[in-house]
Amino acid sequence: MSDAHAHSIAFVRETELPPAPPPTAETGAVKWVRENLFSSIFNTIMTILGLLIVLYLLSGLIPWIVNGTWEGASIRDCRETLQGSGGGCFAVLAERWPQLLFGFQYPDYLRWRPSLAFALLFLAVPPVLFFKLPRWMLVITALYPFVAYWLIWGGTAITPIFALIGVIAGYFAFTRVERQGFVLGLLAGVIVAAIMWWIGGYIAAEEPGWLRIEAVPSREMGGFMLNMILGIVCVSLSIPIGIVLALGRQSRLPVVKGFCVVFIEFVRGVPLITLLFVANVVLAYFLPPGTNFDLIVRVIIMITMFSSAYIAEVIRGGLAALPKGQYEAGDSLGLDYAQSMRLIVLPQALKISIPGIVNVAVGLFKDTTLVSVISMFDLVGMIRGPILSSTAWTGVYWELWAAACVLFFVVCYGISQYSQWLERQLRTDHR
Amino acid sequence: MAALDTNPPGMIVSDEVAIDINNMNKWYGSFHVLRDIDLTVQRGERIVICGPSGSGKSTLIRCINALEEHQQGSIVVDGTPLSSDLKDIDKIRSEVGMCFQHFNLFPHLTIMENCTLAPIWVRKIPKKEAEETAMHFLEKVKIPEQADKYPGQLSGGQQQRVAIARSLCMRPRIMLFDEPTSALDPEMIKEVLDTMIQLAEEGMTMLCVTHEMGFARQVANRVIFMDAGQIVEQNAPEPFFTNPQNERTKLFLSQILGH
Amino acid sequence: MAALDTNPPGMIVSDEVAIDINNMNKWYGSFHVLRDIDLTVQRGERIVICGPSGSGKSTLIRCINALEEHQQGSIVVDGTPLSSDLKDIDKIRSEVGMCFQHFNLFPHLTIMENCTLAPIWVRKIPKKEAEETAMHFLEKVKIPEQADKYPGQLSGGQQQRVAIARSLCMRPRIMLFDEPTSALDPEMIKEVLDTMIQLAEEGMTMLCVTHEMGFARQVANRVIFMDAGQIVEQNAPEPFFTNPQNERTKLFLSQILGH
Amino acid sequence: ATLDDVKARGTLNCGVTTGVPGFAEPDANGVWQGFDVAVCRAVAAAVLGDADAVTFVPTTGKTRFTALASGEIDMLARNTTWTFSRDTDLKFDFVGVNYYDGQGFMVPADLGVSSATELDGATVCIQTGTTTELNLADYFRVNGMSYEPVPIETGAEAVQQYLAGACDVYTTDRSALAAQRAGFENPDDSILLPEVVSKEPLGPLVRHGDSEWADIVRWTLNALISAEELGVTQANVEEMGSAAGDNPEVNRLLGTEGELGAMIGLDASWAKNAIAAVGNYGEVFDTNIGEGTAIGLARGLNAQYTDGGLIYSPPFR
Amino acid sequence: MTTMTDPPKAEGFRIGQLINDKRYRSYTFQFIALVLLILSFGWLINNAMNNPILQRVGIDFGFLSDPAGYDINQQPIEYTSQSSHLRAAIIGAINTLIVAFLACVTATIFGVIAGVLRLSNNWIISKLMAVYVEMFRNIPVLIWIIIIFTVAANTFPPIAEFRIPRDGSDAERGLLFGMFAATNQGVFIPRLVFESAGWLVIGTFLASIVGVFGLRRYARHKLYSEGRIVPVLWPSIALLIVPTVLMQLLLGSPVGVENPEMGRFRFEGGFLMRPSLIALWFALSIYTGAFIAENVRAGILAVSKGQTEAAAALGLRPGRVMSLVVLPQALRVIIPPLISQYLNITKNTSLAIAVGYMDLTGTLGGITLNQTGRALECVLLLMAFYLTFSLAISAIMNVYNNSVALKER
Ligand SMILES: Nc1ncnc2c1ncn2[C@@H]1O[C@H](COP(=O)(O)OP(=O)(O)OP(=O)(O)O)[C@@H](O)[C@H]1O
Ligand SMILES: Nc1ncnc2c1ncn2[C@@H]1O[C@H](COP(=O)(O)OP(=O)(O)OP(=O)(O)O)[C@@H](O)[C@H]1O
Ligand SMILES: [Mg+2]
Ligand SMILES: [Mg+2]
Repeated sequence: MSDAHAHSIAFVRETELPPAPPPTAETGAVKWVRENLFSSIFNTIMTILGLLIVLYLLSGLIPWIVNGTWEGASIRDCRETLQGSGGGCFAVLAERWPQLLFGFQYPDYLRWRPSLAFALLFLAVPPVLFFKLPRWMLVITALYPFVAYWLIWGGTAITPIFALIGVIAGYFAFTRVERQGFVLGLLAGVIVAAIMWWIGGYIAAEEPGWLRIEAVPSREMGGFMLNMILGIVCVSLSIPIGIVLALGRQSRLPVVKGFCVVFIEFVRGVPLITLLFVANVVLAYFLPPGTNFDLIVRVIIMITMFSSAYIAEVIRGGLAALPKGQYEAGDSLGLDYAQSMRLIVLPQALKISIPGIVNVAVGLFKDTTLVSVISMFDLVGMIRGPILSSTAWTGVYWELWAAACVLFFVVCYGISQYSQWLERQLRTDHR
Repeated sequence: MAALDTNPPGMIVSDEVAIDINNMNKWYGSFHVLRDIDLTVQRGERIVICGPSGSGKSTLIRCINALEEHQQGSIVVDGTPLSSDLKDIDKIRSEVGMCFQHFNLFPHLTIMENCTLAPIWVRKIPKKEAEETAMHFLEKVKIPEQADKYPGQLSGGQQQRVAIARSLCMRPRIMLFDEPTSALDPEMIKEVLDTMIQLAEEGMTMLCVTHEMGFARQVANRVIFMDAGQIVEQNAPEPFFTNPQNERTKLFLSQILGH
Repeated sequence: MAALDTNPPGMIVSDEVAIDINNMNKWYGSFHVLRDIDLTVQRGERIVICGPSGSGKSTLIRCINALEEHQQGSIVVDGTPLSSDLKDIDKIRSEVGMCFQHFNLFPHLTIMENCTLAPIWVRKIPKKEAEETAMHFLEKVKIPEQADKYPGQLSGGQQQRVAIARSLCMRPRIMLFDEPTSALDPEMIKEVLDTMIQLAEEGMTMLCVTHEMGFARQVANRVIFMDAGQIVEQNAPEPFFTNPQNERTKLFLSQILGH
Repeated sequence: ATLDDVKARGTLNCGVTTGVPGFAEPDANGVWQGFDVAVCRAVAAAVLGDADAVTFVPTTGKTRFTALASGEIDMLARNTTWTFSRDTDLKFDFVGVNYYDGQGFMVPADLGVSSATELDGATVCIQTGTTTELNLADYFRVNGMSYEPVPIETGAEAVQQYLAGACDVYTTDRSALAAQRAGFENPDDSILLPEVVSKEPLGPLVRHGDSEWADIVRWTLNALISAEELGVTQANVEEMGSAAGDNPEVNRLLGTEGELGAMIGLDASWAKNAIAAVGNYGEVFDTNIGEGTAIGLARGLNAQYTDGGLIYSPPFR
Repeated sequence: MTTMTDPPKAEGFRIGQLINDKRYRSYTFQFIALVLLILSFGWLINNAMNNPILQRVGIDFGFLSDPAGYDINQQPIEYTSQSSHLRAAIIGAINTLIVAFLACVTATIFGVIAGVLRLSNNWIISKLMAVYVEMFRNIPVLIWIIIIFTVAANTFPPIAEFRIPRDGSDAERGLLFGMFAATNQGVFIPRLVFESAGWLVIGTFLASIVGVFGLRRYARHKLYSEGRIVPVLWPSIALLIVPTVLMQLLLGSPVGVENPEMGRFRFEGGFLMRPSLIALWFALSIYTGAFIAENVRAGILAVSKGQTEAAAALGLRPGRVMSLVVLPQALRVIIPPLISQYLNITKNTSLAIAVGYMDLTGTLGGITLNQTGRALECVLLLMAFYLTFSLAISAIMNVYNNSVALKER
């Protein structure tokens, strides 16, 4: 046929060519290895280097794990069992595991409560994270904080129940009045909620025994639980504050905008540790004499401030990514500022911002370890303080730090994989 | 100004004034975008505005809707003077519907929700009723079956028709269009223009920035040509296209009709 | 091979062979994308390639430029056989210019820098001279005044013309075009096609993947229809469009011409 | 006033360290144990009648003073050295001394050093945030020696560095040195140098300005000390306190005679409760840090004055 | 046209306008916001003024001029325990900047290498890099700092092995090349000592650096004017080394090297990199490197494949494609997040406190705060320092961003 068309250009194919398999050198494992590992001299060297590194790491790790012992009451027992075989002394984990998770003060017979609370987390969080789940599941999310609070801190159930009733009543008042105007609605909501809380506080004081489970004060929280509590509470609290700050920073009112800019830039400009120092050694001066916040509450205040500034920046990005036409369409339909923010702008901006918020959350969660510097016994604080200084376990670091690494890695890696999945999802999502 | 004698048949222009713009001036910073605009629109009139890019057409239309503030002169819409009083602005916006070049549908809401949002929140109409109205207008723009989809799932032409329906749901007495077809593929332009023609035939007061000359010929009572922030020429469509007076108009028409 | 009798006037096809593809096969993994391609292009010939999406048109063109490797058969460009020898590839690439669907201008360089980058670094032409050449070609594509702007500041049509000028600055003897107009708005298509027609009239050897049938009619010596990795039909434009032989060609033409 | 607050609250907030073996340290069940902890418990027993009504607030060198000043804790029983500036400038009241300590040095035996004066050029691990840093600087400067300070945040990490050989010398209070050495795998590989470079009287402290509260803490401590002197022990306090005996001072102490309790606003049995809860000073010492424990400290300066030590309580009269 | 009418006259001011009129409404809101703000600040300040402790102690920065009383191991400027707290703070600040600078440099190197290698088509290498990035990104930096500090103390050979035994026999280990020693008390390296003529050598070296830039300019000029490519790499290296060495020889070695030498307990002389510095430096660079790697990867991926192809189609060689087309574009994407990573490093240096590195948080916010009890003053100064530094960097970053922003229509 090539002959044919070389001299007259008209050519029509009569027979179909079937697809042929590629030449053998182009398929199979051989090709994969050649292309992926040994495609050039440089690549070959890199491959060998990489293999050596992997081998070196494994040769150190595997005996440590395989020969390790999980039994014993002190490092001396470990030394006896191991007889210098290079294994790890994982007995410390076996013995101190509850302390690593819950701190040394949380009553041991109550540990099922925080465990349950964190198990419930797996029910409460997905409805927020995965849009495809049915909307009614958000009810679980909404109930969760109150249940979790009750489980972890204990005390009479009246407190969380009335807190919940207050929120619900406030919400209803808000929706009733909102048509009259957003500010009025907000005011009505806050007033109704405050009234309910006040009644709740009154009843709780009168009836402290009603549906009471044993109360655990905040300062007894510790271990990985403390990291989780700080992380979750601070991120949840900082999202609404972050939204307000982000809106404020976009505002045309110089006073509001100025305040938000100064706040955000200030908080982002200083290390978290200095803010924790403030919580620890300075904040007390600025509260009315006699108020005595727990350290944990003060720390929550400061970390919330910290993360809300970062979240505000993320949300600002989301707001900026929204086409101006959306604002204008809202205006031209006659929606006022609060309505167009609530109904049009924020739902979209927040959705865009979720991956960014998740990233801030992961960073913040990691940063909760800094509280160990101000004598709180989170996971790191537990290891550096009571466990390493106890006479039984002086000298076992690797096992403890490895456990800490694993705990953090599992949580953070999980979340960051989620945020990457979400980013892909949002990119392809047409809606 | 009296109603024009060149009314296309079947369209009624009353004597009532819908929009009255007087000596209006607007600046962006020190840039004078609108200069001494005088324009009176009768109820039922359909006006097409054209002009080169940057001549201030969009700005004029957006001033009427208070999306932009003007700095001098007065705009009176349906008897309500446009001032900085929010109540007046709200009143005017609920009288005036607007369609944008890029539709600006709310992508996170279904078509139905897009259409009922403003009636429910601004007009405080019960949801049920709002949905009935919305369905009515969606039928009018011929896409009732898409009510539960999201804007992203519709073609451009369908989206623009939804945008029109959304405006109509507020039962406006005046509709403003800012290049409603310029972001659309040619096949879709027609379906949108058809919807607009139908609207015109029902007597809606319309101000439309567009370069679709066929449309202008068919429905407009008046064509206004703007350049450099000024109204340079206005006339009924036939004389406007066949016999433009001003040099700039001639140049402009030769460009867009030739191309 | 003799010059075609269907040559549009003013275009010369010589007897020299510019590109000779023989029995060429290519696989992506185990997917056989080009099957037994045989194609000889004379110097001065202008070939239009069309075919349904995924039929391997882009792949074919990119193989000629060594942007993709083929696995079987031979490609000889201007006497240089395409091997994995880097020198040969360099030689071929400096003979062959290419324009992409999405222009792929370098956004961090001005138009002038875009056009002089390769001449300076590859051809080692002094900057001054390179700029003169660039200006010459920019004038040819009718945008000399944009030389100091950045690509982002130009319209799509202008950008594609710059892309053509950029290729021409390397003084290629063969130009490849991969759907040069399909990312453009309708108004801009014409300006790009005009530039290409002008190029064709000057006798440039051209291979062009496009669905612009008007263009094919006007300048092509030959139209090639590809499907499923094979050349299914080729002919001079007139007979090709008016009297396609193969079933699939007919189907394809009915689709794109009807639409 | 602090007393009223404590009574209203029902618990005593007592600041302790984040963990020094023998002095204050949570055990495997999370219950605080130690020499300083006993002082807290004694005060709680005296004031509230319940030695367990204590909330222990772990503090670091940095946070302890603010915690006390801000009212987060009612008293601080955390091996804190009584110094002039802390008493005056920082506005605290030290109520007494429960342990006379001094800063010492620990070195590996094979370093071949037998006196601190031979340490010129050595690397010294110090726990930051205490007076030891200042003492160390002064000591080396006065003796014209140089050294490389390695500041470490916690005792545990300092020991870790010392054992790894990352510093040649570890300096802190001798009591802590002894306590930590006791936990080493090979305690004999390290020696304590004879020099004591500072006076470190450690004692509980309270906020300035609430003298009533200071009195309560001061005299609770003194009650423990007097109890040892007078032979009152945890075992016999119930019996001795049930009825007036023949020693009038014991009677006054245990509330069977006189009105001492009422004078400081407490029950008559305040001291009895305190002693019953933790034992007398000697017992507290012996159970937590004495020679019978892993810490193994001799009484030394901390013996009663009658035994040649410095522990001395003013009379209960 | 309609007849001209006067614009409606402005009516008198009504109270309702405060809420309903766009012009006044913003003032109303701002006024309310301002009042709220002043009230809440007033409340805080009032609390502070009424705070019994603050009332007694007062706010007083006088302590800064008192003698600090403690020693600092890493002293970039002269300092004794008799120097003032202020001087201690300055030393801390310099130490902060030192470790921040070092960490920024190495983090960039780690990040760029890991980011580029992660895109490599070598499966093992790209997976290894992915493991590195995920490992370090997902575990708190504080844990890394402590782990690396522990590793440093336990894996470097004990300094005792370098000591000359008291019987005078040879030490177990000697200096590497007679110059370096890595011990668990730190890494000892030689130090440069200058005689007076030493400045000439330094000057020559600086001049060579300028010369290298000159050479690059010249090469570019040659290419542009004559189309000749002048080799740059080897001449640059030669230019950097030869004149300096010549000068050194000519002037009779005015720049000397002081090698560490074993003293009674440890090496004396030379320069000591302490374990705390090493741990902090290394931990921060490897942790931040993981983040930078992601930025680099994203930056390179952000340059579309079309750019590479277009450049290749023009005949540019892969190396040139990288340097002329891909990198200039990728850098615009990479640099802004890179700078914020630098800011993060600077802020994270405050974790020095966990390993006893004497940075500003260790001196001013640590020992000084402890010894003086002036918490409020110390924390304020601490924040002011970090804030000034961050704001200065972000200001520079904004200028940069504006200058490289791609021109759009
Ligand atoms: N927000 C703004 N700030 C400053 N100048 C603006 C703004 N919006 C528009 N302009 C300028 O005002 C002029 C008029 O803009 P307008 O959008 O009204 O033109 P147009 O006639 O609608 O043009 P087009 O046909 O391109 O839409 C233009 O020169 C434009 O650059
Ligand atoms: N890098 C690649 N790896 C694997 N398959 C590929 C790759 N590039 C293209 N293909 C496949 O090869 C086939 C031919 O692709 P090609 O881009 O050449 O088609 P085309 O004819 O240019 O189509 P279009 O008109 O859409 O541009 C398609 O099925 C495509 O999916
Ligand atoms: Mg416009
Ligand atoms: Mg293609």
